[in-house]
Amino acid sequence: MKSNLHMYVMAAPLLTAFLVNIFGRNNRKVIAPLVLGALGLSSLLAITVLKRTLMLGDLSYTAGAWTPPWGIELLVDPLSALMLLLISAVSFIATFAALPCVKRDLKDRQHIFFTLYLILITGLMGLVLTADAFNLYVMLEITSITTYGLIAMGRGRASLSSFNYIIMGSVAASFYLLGVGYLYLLTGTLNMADIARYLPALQGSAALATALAFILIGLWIKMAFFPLHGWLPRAYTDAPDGAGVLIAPLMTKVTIYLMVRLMLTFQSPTFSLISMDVRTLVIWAAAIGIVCASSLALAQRNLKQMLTYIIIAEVGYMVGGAWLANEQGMTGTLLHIVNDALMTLCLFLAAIAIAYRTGSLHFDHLKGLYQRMPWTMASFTVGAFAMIGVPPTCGFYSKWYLLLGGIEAGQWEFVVALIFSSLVNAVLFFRIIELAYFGSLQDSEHHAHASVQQHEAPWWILSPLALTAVLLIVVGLSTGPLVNNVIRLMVPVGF
Amino acid sequence: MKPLALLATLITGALLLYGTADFAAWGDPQSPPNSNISVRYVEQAVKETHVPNIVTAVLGDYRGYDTMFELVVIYSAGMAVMGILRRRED
Amino acid sequence: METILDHVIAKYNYWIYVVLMMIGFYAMIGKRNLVKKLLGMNIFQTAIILFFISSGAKKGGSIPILDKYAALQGQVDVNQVVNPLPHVLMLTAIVVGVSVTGVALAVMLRIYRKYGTLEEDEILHKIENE
Amino acid sequence: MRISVQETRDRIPQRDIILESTVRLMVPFIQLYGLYVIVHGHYSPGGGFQGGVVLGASVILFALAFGLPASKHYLSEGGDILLANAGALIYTGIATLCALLGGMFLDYSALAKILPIDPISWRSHGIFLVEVGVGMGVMAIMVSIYWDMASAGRLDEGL
Repeated sequence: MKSNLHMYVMAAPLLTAFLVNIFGRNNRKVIAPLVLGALGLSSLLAITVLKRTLMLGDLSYTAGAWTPPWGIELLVDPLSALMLLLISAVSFIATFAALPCVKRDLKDRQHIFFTLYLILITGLMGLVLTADAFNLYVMLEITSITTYGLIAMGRGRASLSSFNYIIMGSVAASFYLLGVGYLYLLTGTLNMADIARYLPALQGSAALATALAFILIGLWIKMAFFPLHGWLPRAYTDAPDGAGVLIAPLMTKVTIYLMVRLMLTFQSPTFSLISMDVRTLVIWAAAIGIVCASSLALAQRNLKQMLTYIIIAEVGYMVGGAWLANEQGMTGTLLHIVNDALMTLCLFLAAIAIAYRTGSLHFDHLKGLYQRMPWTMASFTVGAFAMIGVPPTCGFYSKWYLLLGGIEAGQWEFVVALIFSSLVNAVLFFRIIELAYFGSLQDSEHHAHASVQQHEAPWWILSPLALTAVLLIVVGLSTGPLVNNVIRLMVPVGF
Repeated sequence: MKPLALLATLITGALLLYGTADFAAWGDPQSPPNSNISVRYVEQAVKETHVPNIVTAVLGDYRGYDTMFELVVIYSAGMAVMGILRRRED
Repeated sequence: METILDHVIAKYNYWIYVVLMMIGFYAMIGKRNLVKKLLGMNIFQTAIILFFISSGAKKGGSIPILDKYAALQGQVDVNQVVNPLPHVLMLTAIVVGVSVTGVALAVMLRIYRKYGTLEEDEILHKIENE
Repeated sequence: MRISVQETRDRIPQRDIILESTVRLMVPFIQLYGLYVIVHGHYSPGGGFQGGVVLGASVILFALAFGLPASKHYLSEGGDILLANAGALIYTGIATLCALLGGMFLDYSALAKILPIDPISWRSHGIFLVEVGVGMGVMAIMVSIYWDMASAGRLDEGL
């Protein structure tokens, strides 16, 4: 009898989304317990699913009891169980900060916001579990439409940046659908494992190259891989705070997971998806992307915008690491997906806490923050150290694997880009820490915001922020067991 | 910006046309899509679900998970439109 | 030269859909007016739907609704029935297309209410000197 | 140049008796046809989505002819949202129920534990129940999107 646990992890937020819409419409007080209860429950279930998968091994589950190529197959293996836990945990933590921000921003549309919020989380979980190429397209569309809605609910410029995101998102989804269509015309099946069986026979054909090219381009646009990243900075900056704290850490990381999942599924001894020259080309693109995104981050004067460019640089890390096609690189990428989600969550929570109190994230409003908001800035510093890659925090370990992978594969431009980006991150964050610490309180007195009574962020935002900062260090120190019994299983030996 | 967009379009179009080389001819009953998993749908669907309309059988049961999330897609589009436009503030 | 002509004649439908896709794709990324971008998106999605549906076509095939009792006895000739799978997939793609168009129209309505124009460069100009 | 709301308001023609009487005649038959399309999804082309859109179109036609406030009197805003949530909950509820009853997610034959008829006909009925849920959801969403678009979110005066 196959366990339905992972389906309950997904069903909890989905059903609650509809309940929040029904009951949250007239009394707001019911929204917080419903959302937190659902996400808490799905986080606990996700932990048991991960434990179960590590003990009993992979679980090939089909929705509707049909054998895979005919029914839709859902694959629960250590990597997808880990991602399931990551999504439910990050969204559970982010919800604490989202609740006060949404109460402040969207007074009478909170129930609509949280309906879209929960459906987005369900879509992400569905993306992580599915092993069917067309179902993956449907899940991509769910996460996209809910993200368009959440971003467009923001004020001012949000609608224009949301429109640009809609156009780029539709191009990405259509390219992915085209790629799946080409694969369907060549193989006749939609199940990813089943498609992989037909690929060796089609080794040199033009249509196969086109199909994989379009699938990859579609995913690259969706994850904002450097040349195709135009939509991300405006979209994540203008999103309402409550939405930004969930979208920023998860959306790009899950799309990278999808690319890795496709690469691992289509990879077989006879059919190597990554031919030599394509691999070097992609790693060069990743290296250039990292360098450009980091230097663009230097030019930003707004904290949130700077973070979005750092996200684009991190995407370059993971894509480059995955395409190194050696064990170290892939381990580094998978570990970096988890670490980067936590790091981005910590930094975005800090940005929201600052915005909640000072109203603006522009650099000259950050002066003397250490006196006014000591705990927030302490957590921000931990997040900054993680992003730079300072040892006790998790950022160091994944970057270390990526560096080892780059050296082992002999891709020196990738190694140089990684080091350059770490240095630029150091400059970026120390500039802010120096501004916030040494910028004395006096010269920020005569600023317009001096009248606002400055004190620590509300505990609703501070507790998740502090928890995430501690989590960064805990995950960093537990890299050994995390890699050995979860990630190591996923990376094929003869990669 | 326009010539760049035109160039991108032509390259994408050329890549797509180059890819159509290996497809089966139009309407060929033995082409991979027509002779792979859909053979079972045509032959077994009515036996296994008692629904003469195979498209509804595949839609509702074999790939019911897709249709469930399809309904969630149209639902979240309706909620997104509601969230974007219904603003009491301005 | 001769093989390319055969190849085109045998699969002229895919060539037409690719041309249609590229018209939509160019409108999406080339045009400056927001409504034209949206129309381009719809053309692109419709062309993909046609692409999938024509992949399931069979010469002389009838609609995939069988007579229940004949099917229960098992006398079903697969080559007479059109492949139902692309139709199912495209029902989903149509619904997704409608949903994205709906959300894009709502966003455009807000942009028009706020900036009074739907030309992208005018909007950016208005945002600069806001 | 922002088009003032008042300008658009006075361009809407006043009530028209011919239009209203024909629409009052047509709407019930359109809804009957919509129900037919949903119910006959098994035997003829159609099903939840197509039927739901036809039902939604009937309410939109009513709103176009009699004005948005009248259509909100016919189908209230709260009722519409409830209908949308009910449709979605029916589908996801049945899917989760199948998992709770010991079968797989969305495996209708697991429902045989409630009403012991043979699993294959449970699949046929399961598909029908799900189509009804989809029809309700799609109808409500079509109407809600029309209301929002026509009145730019204020739901006071439609096209």
